[in-house]
Amino acid sequence: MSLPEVLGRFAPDCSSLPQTVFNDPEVLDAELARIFTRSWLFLAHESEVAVSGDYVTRRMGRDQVIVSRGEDGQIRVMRNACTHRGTLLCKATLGNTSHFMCPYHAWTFDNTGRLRGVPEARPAYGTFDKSSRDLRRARTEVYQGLVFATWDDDAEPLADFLGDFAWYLDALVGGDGAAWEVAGPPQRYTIKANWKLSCENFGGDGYHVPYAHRAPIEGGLFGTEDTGTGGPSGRVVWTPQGHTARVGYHPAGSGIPAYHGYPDEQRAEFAAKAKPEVFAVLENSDVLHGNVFPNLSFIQTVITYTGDEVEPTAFLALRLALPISPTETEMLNFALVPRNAPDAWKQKSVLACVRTHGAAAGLFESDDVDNFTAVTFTGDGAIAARTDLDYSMGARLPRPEPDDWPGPGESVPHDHSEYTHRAYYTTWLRHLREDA
Amino acid sequence: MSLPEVLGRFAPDCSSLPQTVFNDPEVLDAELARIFTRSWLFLAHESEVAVSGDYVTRRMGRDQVIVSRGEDGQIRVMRNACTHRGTLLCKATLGNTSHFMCPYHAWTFDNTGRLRGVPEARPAYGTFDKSSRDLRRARTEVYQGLVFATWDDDAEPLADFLGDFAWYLDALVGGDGAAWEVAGPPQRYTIKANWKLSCENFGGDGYHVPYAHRAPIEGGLFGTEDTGTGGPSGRVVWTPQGHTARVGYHPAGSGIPAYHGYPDEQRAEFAAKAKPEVFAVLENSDVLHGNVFPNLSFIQTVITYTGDEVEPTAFLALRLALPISPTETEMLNFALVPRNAPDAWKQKSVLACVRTHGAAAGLFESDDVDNFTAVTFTGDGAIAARTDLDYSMGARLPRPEPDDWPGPGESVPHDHSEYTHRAYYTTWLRHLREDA
Amino acid sequence: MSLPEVLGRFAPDCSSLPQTVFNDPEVLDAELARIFTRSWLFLAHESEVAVSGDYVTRRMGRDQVIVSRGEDGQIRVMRNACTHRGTLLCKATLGNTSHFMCPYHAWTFDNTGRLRGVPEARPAYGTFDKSSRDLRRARTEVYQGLVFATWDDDAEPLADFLGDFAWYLDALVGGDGAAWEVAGPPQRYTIKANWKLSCENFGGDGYHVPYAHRAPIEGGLFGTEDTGTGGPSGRVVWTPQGHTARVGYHPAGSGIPAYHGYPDEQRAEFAAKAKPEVFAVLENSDVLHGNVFPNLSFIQTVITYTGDEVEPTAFLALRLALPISPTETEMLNFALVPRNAPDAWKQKSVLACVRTHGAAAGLFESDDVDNFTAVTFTGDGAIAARTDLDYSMGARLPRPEPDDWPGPGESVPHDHSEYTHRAYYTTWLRHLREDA
Amino acid sequence: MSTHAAVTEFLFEESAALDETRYGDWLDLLTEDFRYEVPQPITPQSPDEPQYTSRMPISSESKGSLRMRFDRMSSEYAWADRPKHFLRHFVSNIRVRRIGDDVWEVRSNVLVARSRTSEETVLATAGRLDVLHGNPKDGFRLAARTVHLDVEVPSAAQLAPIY
Amino acid sequence: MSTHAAVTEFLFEESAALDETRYGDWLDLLTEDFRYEVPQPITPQSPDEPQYTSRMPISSESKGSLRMRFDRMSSEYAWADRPKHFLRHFVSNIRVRRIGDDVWEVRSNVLVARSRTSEETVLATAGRLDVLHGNPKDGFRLAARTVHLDVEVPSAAQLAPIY
Amino acid sequence: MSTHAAVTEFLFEESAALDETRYGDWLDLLTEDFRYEVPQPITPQSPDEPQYTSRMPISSESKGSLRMRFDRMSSEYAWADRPKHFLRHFVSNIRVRRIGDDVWEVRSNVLVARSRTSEETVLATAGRLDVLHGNPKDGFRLAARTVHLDVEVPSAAQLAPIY
Ligand code: FES
Ligand code: FES
Ligand code: FES
Ligand SMILES: [Fe+3]
Ligand SMILES: [Fe+3]
Ligand SMILES: [Fe+3]
Repeated sequence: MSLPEVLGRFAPDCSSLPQTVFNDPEVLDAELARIFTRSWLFLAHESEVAVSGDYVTRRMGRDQVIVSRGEDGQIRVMRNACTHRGTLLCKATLGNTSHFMCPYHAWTFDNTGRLRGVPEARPAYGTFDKSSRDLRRARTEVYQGLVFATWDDDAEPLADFLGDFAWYLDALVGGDGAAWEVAGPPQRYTIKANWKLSCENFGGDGYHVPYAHRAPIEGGLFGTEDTGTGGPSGRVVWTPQGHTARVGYHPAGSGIPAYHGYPDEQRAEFAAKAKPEVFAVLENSDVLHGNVFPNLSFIQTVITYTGDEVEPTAFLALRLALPISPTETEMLNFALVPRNAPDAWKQKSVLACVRTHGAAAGLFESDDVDNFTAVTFTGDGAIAARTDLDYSMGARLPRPEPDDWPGPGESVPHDHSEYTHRAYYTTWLRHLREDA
Repeated sequence: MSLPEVLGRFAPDCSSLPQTVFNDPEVLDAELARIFTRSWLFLAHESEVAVSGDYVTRRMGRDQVIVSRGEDGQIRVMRNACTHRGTLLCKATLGNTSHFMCPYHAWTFDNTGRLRGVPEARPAYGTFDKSSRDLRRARTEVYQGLVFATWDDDAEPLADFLGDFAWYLDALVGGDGAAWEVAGPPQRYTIKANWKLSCENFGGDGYHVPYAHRAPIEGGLFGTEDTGTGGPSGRVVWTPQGHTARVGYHPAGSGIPAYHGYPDEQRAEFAAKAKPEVFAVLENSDVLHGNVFPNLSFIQTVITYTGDEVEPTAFLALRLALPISPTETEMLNFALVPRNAPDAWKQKSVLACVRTHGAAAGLFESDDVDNFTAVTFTGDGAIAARTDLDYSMGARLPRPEPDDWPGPGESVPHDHSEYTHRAYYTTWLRHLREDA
Repeated sequence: MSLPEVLGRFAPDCSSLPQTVFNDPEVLDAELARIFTRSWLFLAHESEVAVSGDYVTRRMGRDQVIVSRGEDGQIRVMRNACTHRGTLLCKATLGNTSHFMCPYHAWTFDNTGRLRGVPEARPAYGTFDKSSRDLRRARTEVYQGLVFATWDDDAEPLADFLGDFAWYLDALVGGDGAAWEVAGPPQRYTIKANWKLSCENFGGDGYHVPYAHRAPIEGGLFGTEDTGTGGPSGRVVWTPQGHTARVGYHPAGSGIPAYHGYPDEQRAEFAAKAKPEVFAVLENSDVLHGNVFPNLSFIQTVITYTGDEVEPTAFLALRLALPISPTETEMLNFALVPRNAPDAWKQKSVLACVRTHGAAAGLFESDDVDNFTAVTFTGDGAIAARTDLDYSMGARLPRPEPDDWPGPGESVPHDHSEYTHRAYYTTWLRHLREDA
Repeated sequence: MSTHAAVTEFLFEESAALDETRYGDWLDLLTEDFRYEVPQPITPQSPDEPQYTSRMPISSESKGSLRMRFDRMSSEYAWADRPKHFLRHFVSNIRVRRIGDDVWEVRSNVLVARSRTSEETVLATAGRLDVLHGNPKDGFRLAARTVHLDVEVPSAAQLAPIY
Repeated sequence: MSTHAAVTEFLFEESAALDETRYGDWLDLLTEDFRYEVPQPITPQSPDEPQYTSRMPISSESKGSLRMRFDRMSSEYAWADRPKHFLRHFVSNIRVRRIGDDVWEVRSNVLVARSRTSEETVLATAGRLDVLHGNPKDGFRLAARTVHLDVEVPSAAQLAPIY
Repeated sequence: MSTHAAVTEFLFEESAALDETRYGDWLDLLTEDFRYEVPQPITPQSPDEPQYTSRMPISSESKGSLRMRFDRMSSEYAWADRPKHFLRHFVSNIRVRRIGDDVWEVRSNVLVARSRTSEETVLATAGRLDVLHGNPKDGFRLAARTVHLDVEVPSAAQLAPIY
């Protein structure tokens, strides 16, 4: 099937879409060319490059880049490839340096990407315009500690790209991105699944929680007290840029405060900084998770029990899904902790994250990965290539009337629905239909 | 080379064909789309799903399916993929169940493929037409215990697809498919060879036997008595549907009865059921093997010696060749034994099969696989891509006059010839030339 | 990007070229079809098939071939694939045989590629024109002991293909190719890099030596005496056929004789055979390396110290780069030694070669392979696919006036430049632009 | 029996309990305060810096959390662990050092082979640093295990087993 | 020498005989009624059901059938076995249990590496359940071997060796 | 301690020195005239001809050349060896034979796992033929090692380690 045929199979409202978007190499090529070179992409947390000279090596799509903090304190993202003949400049995962020297002919770039040294420049090249050979830089902006970059010089500013969704990122970090730091370098691992399957799931999909995660829930991961009426009571949110989120709720009046599971001092700090609407939204919530288009997922929730003490502990995790091939994805898991929380608490939060939502989290996450893999697996085949999947949940019901829920963007209290999936693919489709 | 160019290289009578049909990914894509979605494909032996609820998981081409016997006793074949968002439903190789529950959102299908349970169907979806989301079923028919299915609702009935070749399947099972059962779940293994190379070989190719298998034959696998004049005395058979077979013969008057190597009681049962022409065809035969287009091969022969006692023992094996890539194939080996034969005999038959024609049969089969691999191996290259192979054996000789051999279909007593190869590829070419 | 778009990105003088030539599968397909089926390709050294019946199995591009010396003493190159149905004929790396028997149906070819035996030819085929089924042979010619072949019957003679570059091959072997032999069967190994990266480097690239190889040079590999003014003093050479070379020089008057590092007797022999201009060119040289278009590289140099005694020892190595995929290459390393040199010296020469320029040469070669891999690695990505690399070194400087350096071909004393790279890709581009 | 032989026997039995999914038997081989940690492998700039960080480890488990995980596996809804996979440990290069009274530091290299349904076998290798309590006469208990994976970006299949 | 050490030595020598294609030596290490079986791996629905079935095994060999196979290899027409391939066994996690007078049940884990001509090395892993007759003083004979492959759909290259 | 046990311990410590990049420690385990050779694997026509040739070996090193190589690694410009890679040896099937006074021929099978930065782990297998000098009481020194790779066309990653 050609790419136009694939795109032509989408239902207008994305309530149905061809399974082959998870398997077709031509689709991935188009995604890399039309999304990953134009969208703002998440790269790193500011705290990973805390001081001048700090750097981490990452990918944007499949392009190798360096995220580096220059002597001027500014964070930049640049291709990790020498502008002479393309050699990978930096092979380390992370480090601190003022300069990167190419191992082939020793061209040397400073950590802002500027070409500083060309051995024998004059005799070898004659007049040599060094500035024409700076590392290719991606436009870089930081929001609430999250470092984004785009290759597209004509892209809208990051603030516009995030739009109303910025409010939810604010909510995530208690209004103060600078208060957070990564617990450590991110976990990295590969899964045999298309990259979008994790993103669409993180952006909503409350429907899978009671079924896919039935075993650990019954095991007491979220506690054993029955907090009430039962039934899905969350809310899904989306914006025109394709950003999606879900807030899960305990029954009204459960008395669970916003930022439950964080140390009390921390909650007080958040209260001082965050807007009242944020508190209204987060009160009685048990989870906030979502996906910044295209591939940055996040989750903040409270884990009560993982086999040791019963003690509600919050964690905040970021999840980056980097395509390797249509059927293989590299995942990066970042745990964020409040910089000023006690070390012992930080460790507990990391433990809660690692045991339930980490790379090797046998207690929860493994069932999700198993599903992403199982969808990708069935996509191989001639009949599979002509099969459409069903993303219609909620599409045939009347859209709930607007209510006074204070979060921005579009949202409905239809927790178990596929509104967010459709919003995600509507944006995806818009990008894919743009010419290369 | 484009697909039309590849097809254009075939000699009109298929006496020469481009080697690239064994290596070109575009050719495999076309095969999957034009053959594997339209032909009747072998799936399983009826005895593998003997009672209601029994199932095995298999592939049709590269599509995942479940072969299941419903509570109504009927065998059905259906996609092993949830109709919601595509998750693999059943990961086991075999089992018995009334329902398949999807691990992602717990949609539940009964073993006829009917969607029975959708959690929260009403609140989540509103009016939900469950029947529109039954598992995609393939048309299924059984012939002599062999379960076939096709994705093409407009396909001719299985009987028409088999045509005259049904007679040879009857002969294979002594006229009574129900008398047979699989010895156990099939052997499965992969070979680095194109899937057609095994099929074309099984459908005839008596020419390779004395040379490729010289070592085991000299070792006494088929006995050590010289049964006569020597020289090839078999017969090759084909039908317009591309089905092909070969009957090998001892010299006339060798006094070898039909179904030699089976227990006497068994032979008596066959005699009671099978047509006299079958006996005329099988008398003095030492082997009956063939291939049901596109990819079900079979062989029935007698092994005399594999290192233990000298004792002629028959076996009947089915061989399914499932493409993984142009150059890799999954093989399934089934051993069929008469249900009522003594257990000790069954074991000997399995032993004869496993040691000579099994996945790890160092005594015979390994030389075939080695050749299939070696052909595929030389197909990689720019000169290889422009090379034609020679399938002309017998094509330049006058076709022998029809004789009174009682088997149906077209056949010639030109044992060492490539009539069957040409018949196979003539059908193959007809399918490949049909539009997608 | 389509192939014409890729080719369209080249600067007219090849001073800039798209990085994707190292990663694009379509580019490799075109290379195989347009270069590797038309150019003269190096196969083996004459001494590998020293006597009648000797053979080695090799590849031309990705096509399997046998290089064999017939009973008539002539060396021939032929496809290693049966002309019946394509089976690989010979699986050994090397050996001696008069005939190759196909394992499938026992067709037998003599070591000139002539089909000699077809079992049952008459009854199976009728009139059978054996000569129409000889192995496909490639035109074969030998120059100075180097065996070349081409699939193109219309190709110019080898002498014309080598042109002025033959002079440098003469220089390499002291004017007498017959005086040399391979030390043993070549080393073989694979690298995760495009095949051209090794070739372009060997054909010049003096610029990388002091930087990529700084550690071993500082370790004393080439000795520790300072031989003078420093600064690059080599010369790069190229011919219109895309052949390229570099001669590195000690400062004038260093008193280093031609063929330094060979036994004195050997140098005397060379002096008797080689032209005076060769001596003029090689005097005071420390290295002669280059690349015969497309993929035969060579190097002759002197190693002073590898951890044992300090003792200048010369070696001559050939390096063949065989594409496996755009990003993987098989390398063959041949060490040539003067046939009549003392065994002890031969071993020292091999040691010098193996430790510095061998498959596992941790002291020198590993840094080159690391760079070739690192260039290929950064080529994966959507931005990478639109990136051009800089091969302009020397292109913006006035070309030095012709001088009296006696070597033929075009050459400039601009040691650290990319003249040779541009010459290589200019020829490459001419071939790629020819129709398939 | 020498300590080395006894420790070797203990480690082989311990691996067999995992490979044969005898999780109860396996838990019985652990001390109550058992700690299992898989630090995150990284490639630092300088060879003098460590290749592993525990700030955000790949795994950090206690006897309690492992028991919870095993309990889960007996559930019909343990999707990722059902159906059963093929698992096998290859333990070699065992080096034993006494670090206290009846306390032993045991280093070993482990290769783990895992396959699920019709998937190819996935191999993974790691170094293990164990602390054992006990002695050849009374038997041993595993008090701690740290696993140094030999790969920076493992596959999910390589992360699934306990090493 | 302890029984464990003697059994270990026996198994290493036995593997070496296979790796070095000393088939006569290898056959001499077997009892006359030696049985070699590789059951078919399957993935059953329930974790309580067995992962292997012997109804139609992958291999079922006797000393006689193996001798026939080795004899064949000495033929010039043993196409699949010529030219020689590279083969190496890695035997580890050896566990010995006495099950009768001079009769031992020996479990081991085995990784087999195989390569032919210019092919990449193919690795395969399995558990082995051996029955040995004998004792350290008189030596051992291998009376039975069952091989549990760690993969449901092995490649032909993985099936070629004797484990 | 038996000779076999002592040799085993020696080989495990020796591997650990390589895996942990303690090159000085490793060199101390070698005799002054130590020879390390990796012959070129080939596939000869006949099974009676050798599968390895030393005429142009893959590697041929002395203690001096290895010291030079290790010295180089401490340079900032040892591009191929920086940053540090992950490396692990799995030594098994150790067979010891006395061939002289305090001289031992030791055969072992070795699997080496190597990974660099974000690359997948590359495995390689080989047989080793070592000559050891010494005895359990005074300790051993490695006097020679020959490595028989199990693959004719290894990858560069498989050739990088010392086996
Ligand atoms: S490629 Fe970087 S300096 Fe030449
Ligand atoms: S994918 Fe099967 S229930 Fe949702
Ligand atoms: S393929 Fe070679 S003889 Fe038939
Ligand atoms: Fe989930
Ligand atoms: Fe056959
Ligand atoms: Fe170099």
